Parts: sequence; C-alpha cells; structure tokens
Amino acid sequence: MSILVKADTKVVVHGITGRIGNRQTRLMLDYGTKISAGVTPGRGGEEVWGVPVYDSVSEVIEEHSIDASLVFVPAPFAKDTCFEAMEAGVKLIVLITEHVPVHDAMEIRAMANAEEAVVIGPTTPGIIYPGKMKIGIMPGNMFCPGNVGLISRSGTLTYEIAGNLCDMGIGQSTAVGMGADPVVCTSLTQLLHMFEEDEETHLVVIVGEVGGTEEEKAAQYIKREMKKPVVAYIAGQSVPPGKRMGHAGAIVERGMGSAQSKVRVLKEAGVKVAERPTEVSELVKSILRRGL
Amino acid sequence: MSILVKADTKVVVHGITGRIGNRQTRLMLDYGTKISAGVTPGRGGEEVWGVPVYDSVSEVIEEHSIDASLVFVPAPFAKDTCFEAMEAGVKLIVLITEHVPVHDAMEIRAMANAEEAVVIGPTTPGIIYPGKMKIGIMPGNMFCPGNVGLISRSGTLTYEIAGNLCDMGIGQSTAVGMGADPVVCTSLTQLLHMFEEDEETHLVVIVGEVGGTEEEKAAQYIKREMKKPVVAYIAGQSVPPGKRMGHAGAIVERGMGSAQSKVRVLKEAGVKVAERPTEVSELVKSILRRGL
Amino acid sequence: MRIHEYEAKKLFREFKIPIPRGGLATSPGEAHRVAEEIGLPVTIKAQVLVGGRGKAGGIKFAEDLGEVRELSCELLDMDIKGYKVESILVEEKLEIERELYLGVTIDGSRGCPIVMVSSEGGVEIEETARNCPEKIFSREVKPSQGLRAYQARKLAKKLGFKGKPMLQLAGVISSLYQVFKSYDALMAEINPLVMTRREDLIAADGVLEIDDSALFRHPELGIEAQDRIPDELEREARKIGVSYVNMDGDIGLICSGAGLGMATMDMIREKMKPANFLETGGGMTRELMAGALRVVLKKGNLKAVFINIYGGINPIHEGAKGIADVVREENVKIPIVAKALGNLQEETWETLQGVGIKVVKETQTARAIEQLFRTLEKGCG
Amino acid sequence: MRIHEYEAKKLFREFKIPIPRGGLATSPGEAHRVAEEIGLPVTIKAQVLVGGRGKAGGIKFAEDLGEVRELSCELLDMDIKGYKVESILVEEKLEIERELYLGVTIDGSRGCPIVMVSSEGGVEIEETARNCPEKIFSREVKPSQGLRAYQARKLAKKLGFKGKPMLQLAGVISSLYQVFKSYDALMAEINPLVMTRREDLIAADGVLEIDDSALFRHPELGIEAQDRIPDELEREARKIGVSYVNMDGDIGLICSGAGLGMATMDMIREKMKPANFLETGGGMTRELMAGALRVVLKKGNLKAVFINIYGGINPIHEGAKGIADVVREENVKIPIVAKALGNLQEETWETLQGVGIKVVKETQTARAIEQLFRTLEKGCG
Repeated sequence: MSILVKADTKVVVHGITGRIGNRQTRLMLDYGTKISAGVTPGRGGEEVWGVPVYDSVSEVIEEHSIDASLVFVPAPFAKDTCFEAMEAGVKLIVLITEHVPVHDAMEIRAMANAEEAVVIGPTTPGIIYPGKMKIGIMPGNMFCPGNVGLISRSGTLTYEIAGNLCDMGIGQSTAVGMGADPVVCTSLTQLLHMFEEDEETHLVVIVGEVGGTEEEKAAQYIKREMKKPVVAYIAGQSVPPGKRMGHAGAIVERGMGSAQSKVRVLKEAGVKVAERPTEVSELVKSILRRGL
Repeated sequence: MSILVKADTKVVVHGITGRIGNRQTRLMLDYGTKISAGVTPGRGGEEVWGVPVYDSVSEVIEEHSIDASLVFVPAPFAKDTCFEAMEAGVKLIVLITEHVPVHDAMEIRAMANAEEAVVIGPTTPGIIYPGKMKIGIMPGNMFCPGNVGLISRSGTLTYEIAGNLCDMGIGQSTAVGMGADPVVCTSLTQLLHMFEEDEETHLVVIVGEVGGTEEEKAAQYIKREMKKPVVAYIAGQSVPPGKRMGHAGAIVERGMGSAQSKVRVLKEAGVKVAERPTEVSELVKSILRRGL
Repeated sequence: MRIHEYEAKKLFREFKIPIPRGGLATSPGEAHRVAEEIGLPVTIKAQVLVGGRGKAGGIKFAEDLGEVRELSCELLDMDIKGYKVESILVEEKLEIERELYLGVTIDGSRGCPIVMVSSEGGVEIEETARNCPEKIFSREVKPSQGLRAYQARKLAKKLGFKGKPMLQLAGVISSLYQVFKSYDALMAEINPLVMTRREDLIAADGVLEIDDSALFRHPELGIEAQDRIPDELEREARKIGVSYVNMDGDIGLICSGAGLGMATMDMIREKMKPANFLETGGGMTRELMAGALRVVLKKGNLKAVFINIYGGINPIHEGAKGIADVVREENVKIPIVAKALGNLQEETWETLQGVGIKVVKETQTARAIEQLFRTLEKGCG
Repeated sequence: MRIHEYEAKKLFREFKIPIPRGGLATSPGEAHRVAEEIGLPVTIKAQVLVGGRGKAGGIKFAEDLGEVRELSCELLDMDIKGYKVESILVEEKLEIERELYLGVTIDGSRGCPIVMVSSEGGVEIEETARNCPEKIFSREVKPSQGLRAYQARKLAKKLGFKGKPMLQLAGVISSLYQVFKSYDALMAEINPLVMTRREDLIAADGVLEIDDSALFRHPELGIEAQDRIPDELEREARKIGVSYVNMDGDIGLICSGAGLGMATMDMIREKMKPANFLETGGGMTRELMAGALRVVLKKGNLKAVFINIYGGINPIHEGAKGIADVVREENVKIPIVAKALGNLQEETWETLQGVGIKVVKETQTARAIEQLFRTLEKGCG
C-alpha cells in the first residue's frame, strides 16, 4: 500500500498545455500514472500526449472519474484552481506551483480543512508511489519500491536521499514533498500520521530544513503517538541566522525554528538524526537490519 | 406556547446605552421581558434601569445565561454585532436597526444559516408574546394573548391589525415583524412553518406589502404543506410601479412583486385575502367562528 | 441610488472593463470638442437617472461635426420621463457584431447576489426574461465568498463562448461582480455588452445602483444620495430624514411606517387622492415631525392633512409637539385629522388637540379616514 | 520584502492609524526645513531596512535646529548593519506615557494570521516573549473572515484598557490587521505604539514586510522587490530569477533546490567556505543557468565552482548548455565540479564534460564534494 495515492489513482492535470505541464505529463505517463484529463481554461478541445483538455474541472467530471488534481498553473491562479477542484469534489490536490502568495496559501488550507480535502504544497515536488505512479515532478529514476516512508520539505534533496536509499537496496512505500513555503497546506504531523497508519511502511524518514516549526510540532506527535521508527535530516545547520524580520516572527517561534532546535527536539523524541544526508541511509539500514 | 420565545427567554440588549436602547429597555422591563444584560463597547460597568452593561457578549455569558440578542446599534455596526452574538452562541437575534447595508444583511443571513441561528430583521419591530414578554419596540398595549399567529413585513401596520383583532376579542399567540428590507434574514415561509408547528396557534395572519417575492414563495409553501388557515393583507395596492431600476430586478422577479401578483397567488393557495386592513379581523373572526 | 452612465463607466474602467472612448459634455461646444478628439461617427447619449432612455429618443448618432452640435443641442433641451437632461456622453460609435446582457443584482428571497448573462442583450432583455427565460443563465453567489474566476468562465461558456473570447467575457463578468461588491451595489448591469466586428468586448452602456444605506462606506465616490433626487420636495424631505413621494392628489399624508403608509394611501384612494406619501422612519423627533409637516404643506392647494402614527420605537408625544409647533407658527387653516396610538398616546392626543387637530382614538385607520372624509364633506376647518 | 518605516507609516495613515507629524529628508537642509515646519524638539531616524536600528545609534533627538543639522549629517553618513543610510525621518518628539506592542504575522504551523498585543512595548519585546510569554496576548484569525471589531476589542481589554481608550486601541488593532491583509503582508508591526501624556495612541515606529510573491497584486505600491536588495550581486541574481546570498568564502555554489543547497553548503563547510548560496528555483533555462554562473563568477578570487542540480521540474540538459556557454565565452580557468542527476542526466553530463567540467555521477553529494576537495588539493584546473 501507499499513502494518499493508489496505483490506479486518476489524475487531472491543471495547466497541462503550459511548457512544464506538457513535459511533466509525458514523464508521468511514462512512469505509469493514469492521467484522465487536463484543464486549461480557453484550451478545451485540444489534446496533450493523447490526454483530452477541458476548460474546467466540472466538464472533466462529466466525462471522467477523477481522484486527484495536479496543479501547474501560474501562481496568481493557484488559489482559484484549488478552489475549483475542491468545489468539484476533488479530495487530493498536489500544488506544484512556486511563489503562491502566502495569503492565498492560507485560504487554500482553510478551504481544504473545511472540505476535508488534502492539499499537498505549494512548492512541492509532489507524491511518488515508486514503481507504480507519481503525481509530481520528481525524477522517477531516483526512487524504488520498498517500505520506507519519505517526507521532505525540500524537492531535490529528497531525490538525493531517495537515491542514496535505493543505492543501498532500500525502497520507499511513498515519498511526499510537503513544500517549504511559510504556510503549507498539509503538515508534517499529518503526513507522519498517515505513514503510521500505513501497513506497508516500516520506517519514516523526515527531510527537514531550518525555519518554521513543523519539525518541532512533529516531534511532539512522534513522542506521544508514533510507534514506527523515524530518521531525520535537517538541512541548514550552517545557515547564519537570516536578516531579522522584526519581532513578530520571533515571538511566534519563541526560539524554535533553528536547525539546532529542530535536531534537539527530534532527538528528544527518539528520532535518529543524521549529521549529513549520506548518513540517513546508513541510519535507516542499521535500524531495518536490527529488525523492528 | 409561542414561537421563537418563551415567557422567560433571557435577553441581552445591544446598544442599551443609546437613546432608543435605554427607552425600549424600560418599556420591555415593564412588559415583563427578562433582560439579563446590556452591551455597549466602552461602557462596560454602567447600569441601565438596573440592567448591568458589559463591553462584549463574551463577558455577558461568563456571568449570565442568554437566550436572545436584541440589537439597537447604529447600522454601520449591525453586522459586527450580529457576528459577535452568533460567535458567542446566541441562537436568536432580533435586529431592530434600520438602514443596514444590504450586503451586510446578506452576510448576516449567510452566517445565521451556517450557525443555525435565527435572525429576525433587519428593520423589524421585533417579536411579542402578548401578555408575557416582547423582544422589540412594539407598543404592548396594541396586542393581547390568544391563538392567532401574526407575521408582518411592516411595523406600525402590524400594531393596527393586532389592535383590530384585540378589539374583536381575538388575541395573538406570537406576533413577529419580519422586516421589509430587500434582504431579510428569516423568510416568511420559515415563520409560517414555525406557526404551523406551534400547538397554540390556530390561524396565521400575514401582513405583506408590495415588492420582493416573499409572499409568492410563501404561497407555494401554504399550498403544499400548511394545514392551518391563513388570512392575508397586502399593503400597496394603489402604489404606482416605482421608478424602474434597470432590467436586473425585473428579470429576478419575473413579473412577481406587485401587490396584485401577491394577492392572486395567495388566493390560489387558499388564503383569504383582505381588501383593507380592517377586513383582516373580520375574516379571522368568521374563520374562527366556523370552528376549525 | 442610481448613478449616471458616465459615472458607472468610470468605475467599470477602474476594474478593467473596456468602455468606449468618449467624454462628457454639458454644451454643444464641448460635445464638438469631444467628437473631434475621438473621431466620427459618434453616439450621443443623454445622461439621465432613468431607464428606457433609448426608446424616449435620448440616444442619437452623428456622422459629422455639424450633426454633433445640432443633436447635442436637441438632447440638452430634452426632458426624459420628468428628468431634465443636464449632460450628454459623446462616445465612439461601435461596430456591433453581437449584443450580450450582463447583470448582477440581489435575489431578496434567496438572500444573495445573483449574476445573470444572456446572449440576447439589448433593449428587449425583459421580454426575453418573460418569454424565453431559458435564454438567460444565472448563478447565485455566496456573499462571503464572491464570484470565483472559474464560476465566471462557466457562465461565459453557457453563452457558447470558447477560447480567448470566453476568457475575455469571463473577465468582464468577474469585473462586473467586483464593481457590484466593491461599491455596495444593489444592481450592476451592462446592457448591451457589445462584441465588435474585431471580437472585442466593450460595455456600451452601464447601470449602477448603489445601496443608499452603504454610502457611508464610500466617501471616495463623493456622492450624496439626496443630491440625486430630481424632485425638489422629495430632495428636501430626504434632507430632513423622511421618505416622501410626490403624488397628484390633494390630501397631505404623514405616516410612521411604510406598510401603514401604503395601507392608508390604499384606503384614502377609495374616495380621494393623496398629495404625497410620507413615511417618518424610526427616528422621530419634535424637529423631524415639524420638518415633515412643513414639506407636506409646501405643496399648494391641499384640502387636508392626514396623520397616522404609532408609538413603538417613535416618541409620538415628541412628534406631536413638532406638529403643533408648525400649526401654530404657520397658522395652518386646512383641517388636520390624526390617529396616534401606542406608547404615550394620551400625552400625544392632548398636544394635538391643543392646536385644534381632530384626533381619532380608535384602532382602525379606516374609521379615521371616514372621519377625514366627513370633515371635508362638512367643509369645516 | 521589508519596506521603509516612512513607507509603512504612509500605509498606516491610509487606514487611519495615527502617526507622528513629520517628513522625510535626504539632506541636513531638508531635515532643517521639516523640523522648522513641525516644531522642536524632534526625533531623527535613519531609514534602513533592518531591525535593531535604535541600539546601533540610528535614532537621535534634537532640541534645536543646529542639533537637527548636526545629527542629520551624522546619520546620513552612517552604515547600519551593512545598510547605507540614504534618508532620515524627522518627526515630532512624542511625550511618552506608555509603550505598547502590536504585531500581526503568520503562524506557519497553524496556517493563519496571528495578532499579538502586549503592554510591554519597546525594544525589549523579544525578551518579554522569552521570559514572560504571559504578558503577550494573541489570537488567531480565520484568513477568509478577517479580524472582527469585537475580537480587536477583546484584545484591547486584555491589556487592561477600558472605555474610550479601549475603543481607540481596538481601532488601531483593527486597522493594523487591515494593512496586513490589504497589502499581503507577512508581518505588520507597531513597536512601540505610544500612549502620550494626553492619552492619544500614536504609532511611533512601523514595520511592514510584504510577501514578494504577492507584489503583482500591488502595482499601487510602485515597488520592485529587487530594488530593495542592498547587495549588488544579490540584486543582480534576483533580476535573473535566482536566489543568491553573498557569503565570505571562496567556493562558488549553484544548486537546484533550497534544501539541497543548504545541505551542500553544510557539507562544504566541513572543510572549506562557500562564497555564496545560489538556488535556481524551478524555472531553469539555458539563459538562467548562464546568468547564474556569471553572477557567481563576478565575485573575485574563487577557488572553484560546485554545481549540484537535479532534473525534476528543471530541464538540466538545457541548463548545462548555459553553463557550457559561459565556460567557453569567459574562458573559465578555475575548476568546476558538477553533480547532475534525474531526467535527461546523460545528455547533461555530455554537455558539461564537453567544456572540461568534472562530472560526478554518483547519487551522494558527499562524494561529489570529496571530489571537489581532492581536485583543489591536487591543484589541477
């Protein structure tokens, strides 16, 4: 099994006629993803790699069954696109788009909560169920099937860590990029919970980074509720404290947010924390070897 | 019994320190209404006729139990006041204020639906349970206890019709002013339904007026579901069609909205329609005499 | 409150709705200058706050500058449905391929805004609404949420638009909703929205009706609702704070409450004709009632004044003092019949009777009106 | 993107937040004129896009006009934390009774705005947050709903305010939220909000941090984010469309992805020092990569360049061509080590190797960095 997606999850691609949408559709089709349709307002009636294009989601659902939306539209249109998909009843949205205004991200997150939909992103590489399908932009050749759940705030660093795991013969059940924007629509803790419930996942890897308090919140959850082992790496140990943005951010974070803080609380929660990316696969291997 | 209120419904008066709030509080106390508290931001700690004044509803509910809000605040603050009351859990709001912006009224109505609260008004004289209590501004001496439910879009015309009924020995179970603004927060149909369910009400009187389509919608309900007899009067038979406000209103109303249209559809639904206000009490009397 | 076409179009343009090139003129000379600047032929449109202007001859087309002067002159001399034409809008004449209808208004019974579109724009839209309602597509809008872009596109597609023109039409629909919402409108309408031969969409006409009760939120408009009332007495009444409608009879009327006022008028019309409709609203004071009576009396040749008020929210005993003040000061000779009930009715009666007003103490307005009729038949003052 | 204090205050005033009387000056003469106009004594504040200005000596008080000239001169000559002072704000000196703190920011983990107030305003607020968090009151705001007036009043009451001052404070809190929302801010802050001896509330300082990604919605601000970057190379990189942070080492760095970039930097720092952090984002093209390498090379005395890119959303085979272009055109002599994996990696490798770049084909960045270290130890180009 996998989290969030299945082998035959049916996907609609928003912004399919754009340069990136077009290219990534080809790569996903090659990887085995079932893409039912694309949406680009004003381009209804066209085709992209044999996938029919519609003007709106509501036209798509008249003709196709849809499980997930993959969004490549430019940032100014991201909010409207997510709202459209959710109003049409789509319960899983992968929002690849970068530079979505934070106020829009907050509204998308609020609507997702209200509609009980899951929105991954913004600024996510997406979701991959290795060997079966992917909804996103990650290079398929860096992942392989297995029992490690992978959650990452970065895109490319995930590829590296997945690649390292594969090199050591350790595959992934599902890998999810949660996005690194100040507000993401699905939290690290929510994703940990999904992996905790997933039978095929034996261990979870977190690839975190400096900033925000997602890792700190997740540490509380791990300590309190998680039974599966967790390995983490936090990027940005050497990042000097950024230019201060007034007091408000500091008050909210109350001393959290630094890489050091994240490493400390994760360790306190029993997580094995790697010093460098390479070490992740070694820690995973040693835990799996001990047999859980 | 009565609809919406009981003899001991506990009321908080918003805008109690204003000229009208102060005066009407005195009149309501004299009539028997249980007023627990008043709210005027910035005037917390004062008293009005022995009623304690608070800065906010949340402070009121820490000290008192509250069933209903009565709102006298100036129009620009009506929306915020209703939102505050609903957020604090108040489920019945009587919004007396005139000249509330229509866009605000729409938002209040939407929140009332979401919160499952009942908002009567805006521009309503309120609710009276004759002989027991009133939440509103109607002169108590024009009403008397009995079994006729009274729903009115006008204020003062209601007093007249209630007075006529009383003169003929016919009392009212409850009288409710629904307000005459383009958007009211509780519809005629909703109020008819409450009276239909109320055991103490034997007959319902509707005092309608030209404009809008409330009476037309209500006629459908009466025809389809109502068992109790209904008597109506529609004010504005002689009103010349107003200055036309573009096409949009006419498209929405599709030929409805005139006094003539209302009289016709109500008659088709089996309602006895009075030609002039005086006739209302005569029609009621003849129906009640026949014994239901 | 309806604002002028040229004012509405200015607001439309702020929200990126394309409007014809043009300018406002208050004299034939100005019209000439505008036409010269934008080029011929031009459309010249009377700016009046009332619909049906086209059928009333308020829209002209000019091919040359001589015609511009001549037709401007003609329009600036016109009265349309009682409204004096004080300015004209001179605009490029559009090359019309199709005429669409776009409107946003409030559906009172559903309590939310409603957006309507039709491919049958132009003056016959109301007939279309009556006879072919299936040609008008509409959708409700959640007030707290607004009209979303994809919802606007869905409406545009219903009119059979595709590709870029569909996106352009959806953009205009979204913008019109924005105007409606931003300016607290009761109605925002583009009829016709013209598609030109080059497939551009242009708002050939524009109507915007703003909620008087929300004007306090829009000081940027610089509009006082009372300034937009053409009837002088109605304008004066508005300044005092009462609703007044001028009518063609000779019985002056003062009522508290619109429903009561209309019912009273309905009954008076059984035998006589009201000179006006006047409704005090819920803010009665001594001064307000004095002002109301003064406005009513300004209309000459009244046979009588009928007052019908209730003491609910209104302190009628204070209002009565205002009435008495005017009767005394202006030495009013025509008969006044009053019915006043509710809180503090006895004090009210006393004040009114003190200046010779005939007070009816019964509940039924019908009885009071009978008293009015009898008084006039007797001819006593 | 942080905007200047004087710009933030202008926006605050639009939303009716009281600010001190004053004016901007870029020379001692202008400062003199402003001080003359508003009257003495005055506060003179360096306008720099960085916090902690007060402690760094960027705020002065002048009692007479001579002092105004002298201190203005001094401030306009200053550098504060690397920012050159180009303008100063001359304002009336407030008679301070109390200093409050108001802030609105985004709580990332809860995904919503958060409003914070404290009666302990002033420079020590962060210490208060650490040591006495109970002195800071906060509330979450639903993004689609906004901060309602009664919610603002509740916060004002938490600071012990009553009566009219409570209403006034609530008004400022509401307005600050409006500013935050209207301008897509990441942070809006008044610290201190001064209560004067006459019980007036005045925003003595103002900070507004606007979301760069939302600037397209605010053409009215007339601000280009890239113009606000003081570092020349960082500004240039921004124009190309990549994130660049200038650092103090000598290994040039180009990575795709911030996380990968940071991890790479962490590992390089185990033995050497990066000259910069550069992250390409997801819009890689041949031109973008060429521009990125040019910016990196502008910094003199580099020992080597390290490239670490993945072909996910990015067409790395196109990016590689841009790298090759620059190496050829600028005849780059220092060693370049590249790791490039993902979609179309083979084509990418070929292009890079074609211009003499050392390509590492293993998955582990650590291995590629070891290769970099080895290359430099050998001293080969």
